[in-house]
Amino acid sequence: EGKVKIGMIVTLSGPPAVLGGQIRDGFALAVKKLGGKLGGLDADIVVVDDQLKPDIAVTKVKGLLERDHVDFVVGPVFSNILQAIEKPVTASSAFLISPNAGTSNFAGKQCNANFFVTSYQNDQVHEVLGKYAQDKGYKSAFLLAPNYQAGRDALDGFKKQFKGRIADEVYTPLGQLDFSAELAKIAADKPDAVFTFMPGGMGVNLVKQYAQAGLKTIPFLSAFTTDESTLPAQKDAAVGDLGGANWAPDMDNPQSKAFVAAYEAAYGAVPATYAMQAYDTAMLIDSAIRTAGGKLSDRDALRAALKKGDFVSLRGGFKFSTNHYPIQDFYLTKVAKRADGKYETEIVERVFKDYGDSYAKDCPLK
Amino acid sequence: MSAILRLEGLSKRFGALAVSQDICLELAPGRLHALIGPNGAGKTSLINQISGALAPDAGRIFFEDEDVTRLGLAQRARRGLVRSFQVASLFDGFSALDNVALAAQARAGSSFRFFARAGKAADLNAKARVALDRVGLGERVGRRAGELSHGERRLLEIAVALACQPRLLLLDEPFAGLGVEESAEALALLQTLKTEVTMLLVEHDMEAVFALADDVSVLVGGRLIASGAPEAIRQSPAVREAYLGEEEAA
Amino acid sequence: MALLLVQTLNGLQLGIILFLISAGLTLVFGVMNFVNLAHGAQYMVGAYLAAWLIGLTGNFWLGLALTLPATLAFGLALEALIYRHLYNRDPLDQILATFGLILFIDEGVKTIWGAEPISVDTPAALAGGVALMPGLLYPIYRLALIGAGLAVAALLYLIVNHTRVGMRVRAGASNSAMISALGIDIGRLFLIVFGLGATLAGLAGALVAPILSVEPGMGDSVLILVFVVIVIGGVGSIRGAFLGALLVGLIDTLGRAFGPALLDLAMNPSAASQTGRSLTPMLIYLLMAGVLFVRPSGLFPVKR
Amino acid sequence: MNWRAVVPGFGFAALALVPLAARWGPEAYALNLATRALIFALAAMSLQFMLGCGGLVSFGQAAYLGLGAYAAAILARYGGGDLLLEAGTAIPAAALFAVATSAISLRAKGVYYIMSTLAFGQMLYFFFVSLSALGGDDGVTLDARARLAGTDWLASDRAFYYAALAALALGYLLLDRIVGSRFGRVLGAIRQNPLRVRALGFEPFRYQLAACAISAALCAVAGVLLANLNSFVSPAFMTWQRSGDLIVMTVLGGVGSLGGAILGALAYLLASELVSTYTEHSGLWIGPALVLVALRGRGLAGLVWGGR
Amino acid sequence: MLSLEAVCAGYGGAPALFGVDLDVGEGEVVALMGRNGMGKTTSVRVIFGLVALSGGRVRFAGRDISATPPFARARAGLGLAPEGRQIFANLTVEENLICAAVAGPWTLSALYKLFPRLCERRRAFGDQLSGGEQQMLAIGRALSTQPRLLVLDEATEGLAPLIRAEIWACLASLKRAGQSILVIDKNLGALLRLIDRAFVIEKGRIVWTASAQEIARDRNLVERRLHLGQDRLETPN
Ligand SMILES: Nc1ncnc2c1ncn2[C@@H]1O[C@H](COP(=O)(O)OP(=O)(O)OP(=O)(O)O)[C@@H](O)[C@H]1O
Ligand SMILES: Nc1ncnc2c1ncn2[C@@H]1O[C@H](COP(=O)(O)OP(=O)(O)OP(=O)(O)O)[C@@H](O)[C@H]1O
Ligand SMILES: [Mg+2]
Ligand SMILES: [Mg+2]
Repeated sequence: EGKVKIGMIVTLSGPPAVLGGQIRDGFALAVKKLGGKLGGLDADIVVVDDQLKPDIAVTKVKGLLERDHVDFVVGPVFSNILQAIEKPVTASSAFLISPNAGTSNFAGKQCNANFFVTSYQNDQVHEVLGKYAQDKGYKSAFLLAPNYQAGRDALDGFKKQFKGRIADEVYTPLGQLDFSAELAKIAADKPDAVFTFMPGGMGVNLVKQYAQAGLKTIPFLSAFTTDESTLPAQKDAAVGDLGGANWAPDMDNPQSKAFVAAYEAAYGAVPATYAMQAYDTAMLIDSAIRTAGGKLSDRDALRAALKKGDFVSLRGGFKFSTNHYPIQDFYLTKVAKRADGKYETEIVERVFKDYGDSYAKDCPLK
Repeated sequence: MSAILRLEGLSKRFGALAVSQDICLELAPGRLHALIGPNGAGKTSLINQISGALAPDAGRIFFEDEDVTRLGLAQRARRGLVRSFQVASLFDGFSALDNVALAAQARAGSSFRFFARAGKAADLNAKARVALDRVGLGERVGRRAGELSHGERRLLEIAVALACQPRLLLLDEPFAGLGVEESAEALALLQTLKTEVTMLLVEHDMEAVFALADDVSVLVGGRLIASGAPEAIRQSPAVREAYLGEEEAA
Repeated sequence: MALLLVQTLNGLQLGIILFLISAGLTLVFGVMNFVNLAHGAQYMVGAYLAAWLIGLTGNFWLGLALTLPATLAFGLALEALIYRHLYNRDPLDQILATFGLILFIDEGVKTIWGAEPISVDTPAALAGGVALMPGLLYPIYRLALIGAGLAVAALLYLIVNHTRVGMRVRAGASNSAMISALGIDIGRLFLIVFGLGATLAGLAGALVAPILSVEPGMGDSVLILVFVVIVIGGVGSIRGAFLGALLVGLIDTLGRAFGPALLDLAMNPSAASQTGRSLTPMLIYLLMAGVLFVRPSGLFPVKR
Repeated sequence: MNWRAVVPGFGFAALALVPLAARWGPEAYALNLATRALIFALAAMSLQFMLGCGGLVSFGQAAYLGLGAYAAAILARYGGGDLLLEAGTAIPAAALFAVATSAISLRAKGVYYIMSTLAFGQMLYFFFVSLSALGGDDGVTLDARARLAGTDWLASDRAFYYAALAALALGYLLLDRIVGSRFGRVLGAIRQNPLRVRALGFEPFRYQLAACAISAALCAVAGVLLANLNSFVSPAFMTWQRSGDLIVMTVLGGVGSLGGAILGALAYLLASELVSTYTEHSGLWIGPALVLVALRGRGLAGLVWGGR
Repeated sequence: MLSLEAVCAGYGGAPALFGVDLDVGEGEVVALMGRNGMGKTTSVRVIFGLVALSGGRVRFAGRDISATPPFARARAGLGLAPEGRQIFANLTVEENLICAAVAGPWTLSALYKLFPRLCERRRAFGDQLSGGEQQMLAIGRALSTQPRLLVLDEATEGLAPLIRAEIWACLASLKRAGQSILVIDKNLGALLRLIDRAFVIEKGRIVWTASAQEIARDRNLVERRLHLGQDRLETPN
């Protein structure tokens, strides 16, 4: 009937709301650019907040599927929400496209024909930094992460690539405010590098306190700790910190440049990878509907079209692996202060080229 | 017959303040023993120790020849050692009837009964009504305890103690707060009760004490300074000086 | 050994931060007997106002000076609109109302200032560190925080224990009808004390802003910690809150720093790191359960 | 039969009609929402029993919810996915946990009790967070909904709704009887004046311990149902915020009224869901609503049937 | 100086006072008497504004204070030693005595002189006191506000005979000094020696009053009146 319905489920309450906001905004920007249409069909977007509570997310998703009859569910931000909603969505007639969370289980044995990820497999970003530390020849590294599944996965991902000595491996309680104990340990250990995964406010605190403690002489490698969602708060304390990503706002291609400019104009903030991935997700859907000839009812055609990933990604090259996770380049990034006073991450070097994840071999999909 | 309650060298201090100093006392069954003494002498503290609300620092307590020193408040209550409180201590949200019925329930054995409606237990309610009638609160059965006047609460306190069917009843100032009329009625009630149950009475109303008591003990500064027949106590100069004053003794 | 010293210092200063946040709540909760779950939210508002005002004026001290009256005004508005009607009520009603307030304030803050964390720079005068020992650089700002914490502790101790205001509020919390019948306008007194509590919450938010990120919901996670502190110390005891905060800070910091190493000695390393991981976040709760097991009314029980 | 007994009857009858009404709308969504509301009503009611009747404000109630959910998840994983079996495992597990922890918590009174229940709840939470075998923080997915006595009746959302409703109704009848029983009277008396209760010859500790176990058992059943409703279990079910939510539902409904707890849970969850479909800023609406109810006192039950 | 005019009041839905008229003159000592539960304490609460009026007026020192909040009434010169003591359990004895104190003749040391026992227990918390000690504290606390009209609601309850005698002596000396007092007590003997006038309340109504002269003429009159039910005696005046 000339209309495509998108249900977006992201976290919009509590401290992580900023991430959900970026995804919502990035997606909306793409749709706006496409003239309010996706694949030539009028796009109708329903955004719901999962409140970071898995059981609530399930109810919300059922609402999207049954009340709003959406064709695509886009979301979520967090892995534990993904675990809860993957089954209800993929069992329905809608496709689930994750613009951020990409857990290993759905990349391997439990991969699903109706589930796509436009970001990365979670481990990859950590591997980037592990590889970098390895290549750089660091002898020892100090690892720090919050004590939950994603934190443990992060350190495992790093260690997959880094073969040097692990000076210490410290897990902190989720939501910890003060890192002086860990920082004192780092000062005492004097490692060649620190690797950490400290998303959100924890990362803001850590980065500021790291700088205040005078530790900036030790290279600070991190994932999801210093990005455009936290930089406005970290500011100078983060400048020079290294991260890993599949994209950065200074990515040198026209579509990305246009995107960053448009995003900043519309929302007054520098976009992070979340926004970029959401934008790409919209573009992916757009391309798929177009390729499938605008027929939303033909699921097989739509699936095949999605799988082709035939759109111009902000990251340049983009294609799906057999498990519907992307194969893409990964970069080492560095925090910098721009001429206009804003902060962003910038690409330093490419660490992986056309990098697919290692779980795809377990995925029965062809 | 041996004593129903025997205290051996009971001592208790609150910091520097000695509220019980080596107290030895025997209560004979079937008698009403009055305990008098100035404010802060340690009467209530003694009742607390006998009933198990307060642990003595030293000394032993025998109830019906059993050493109950180590037993808790509830265990002693189940053995029939029941007390009333100086400040009415009730279940303000319950009706007067339920307050007393709960006491009867405590007497009736296990309360780990989960299904039968307690409010419909005819036996408990009947017992409760009897107790309420005895203290003259028959008209107030349905009133919530929190809505009773001060004096009515004191009467209810006595009714609750009665419904526990004590073997030894420790009464802490039962007459306090009662009006002139009610005091007279309560006096009559205790007169008849005397024949049923042994009592230890703490009271500042000397009229009541001398009308009721078979024996009187005087506690001053945590020490028993005198014990004996009411008349002898009334005449004792030491007691007059420490407690009674001239007017009351006269 | 030097590490132990540093970690002890770290523990103490985490304790001071916790105390700063707890101080206002002990006052309102412990002295006025009012369960104010929204204290955390008021602390957050303090942090936001500080971030905003410091940004606006470009001067930390000026911003701080403006934050205090602003949080006071905010607290007084809450008092007049809501809290005043709840003083003599079931604590559960207070819980419900203040929970509702948290929802509202969290959302409101996000609507006004956005969801991104914001931060406040350390004032230039207090930036940098001092060398306490060779090789041990300690941030000056944190030393200043410790000073502020001590000052607040002393102030509160005086107010609660050595002024008639403190007595009257405690009396009013236990029997407000009686204190009125003695000629004391308990409503006004509560207003004053509540205002003080609100200001302290705001002060804590403002002082902590240069160290911690200012973000929506920052008060909620801290709230539980603060309750732990207060309960360990004994509700209503300033001394207790102070020592409770230090204890929590120390145990948490030292446990995180040395716990795993100690476990390593006791069992094989992989089992130890597994246990260590699950044990460290539990530490303060274990501490609280332990304290309450031995002293069911906290370390410094207070008459309430 | 007085009207106080009739209201719950009508209430449950109305709830029984929900699936029929849902047929006209987005059925699975409505049923999912309604079933979740019923499950939380059961959990809130179990808390009400402790809080309203026994005066024990448990701030660790979500732990029992989580225990029930994990019992279901573990059984489901090892092939024991039958609702009766799951409940039969969850109930003693939760009751045991309740008895063990309450034996310690009950030493403390008032806020101290509240906070020690929180402590144990948090310990259990962190235990499951660090338990990698069960997915840690990410949780575990259940392959399928539990069977019921060997049949697969529960596979249908509607049947599952009725199972939850039956659990709620049974729980209500059970607790209602207990509150009015001799046991319940002692429990209520302990809340008002523990010293007096001891002076009458009761040991408050035993009664309160039993109350905690009963409450935990019922809440664990809610946990089992919640796990099966979502086919998913994670430590997020047992955060302290969840325990807080349950307290809020209970107080919102009206302290002391079992029916109130049900009402509170339904109102809180449905209103949150409804408001959030219209605005992203649901806190701006739900918050003030809670404040208003609190200012008025006695909760929603007070509005509907005038007090306790 | 104090007058209740046709006062009606109650608790929630249940009325307890039905048009009570009562007055206390300057320097006068007046007793309010009646059985338990008849409304004595309710009348006191009305005077202090602790229960709401549903009808009538309360006047004090020439002003209508019916709508004045309790604290302002107390500041205007009403002092209360309440029934059931109502000691602040979380304050020490000394804090109880100074928390509401106002400058005047009843200084802390004067109060300690009146009740030496309190001085001994000055550091103890309110709820650690014995019943009688709490009662002393309640009286002392009322005096510390230097009231113009002292209201004693069963203030000698639980006091030992010796102390009770002292209290009566103290009240007598207060009376001589011109203090106005409204007293509720069951010690008829001592009471009748002290008072100028008596009111008897029954089921929320004043059913009888006796003037100073009447009491002076026949002390037993009041006592006799108190023992009789309302239905058996006509109300004079
Ligand atoms: N928990 C306590 N802590 C400290 N002192 C206490 C405590 N309980 C009682 N006291 C003190 O012990 C003394 C004895 O108190 P107790 O209540 O036994 O006196 P009493 O003889 O009953 O007096 P009264 O006739 O006035 O009721 C009093 O001085 C009281 O202040
Ligand atoms: N808080 C209350 N709530 C409801 N009813 C009450 C309350 N207090 C007293 N009443 C009722 O009001 C009536 C008068 O009580 P009041 O306390 O004035 O009596 P009183 O004359 O002072 O008696 P007493 O000599 O026993 O102190 C009584 O019937 C009593 O049950
Ligand atoms: Mg006594
Ligand atoms: Mg009275």
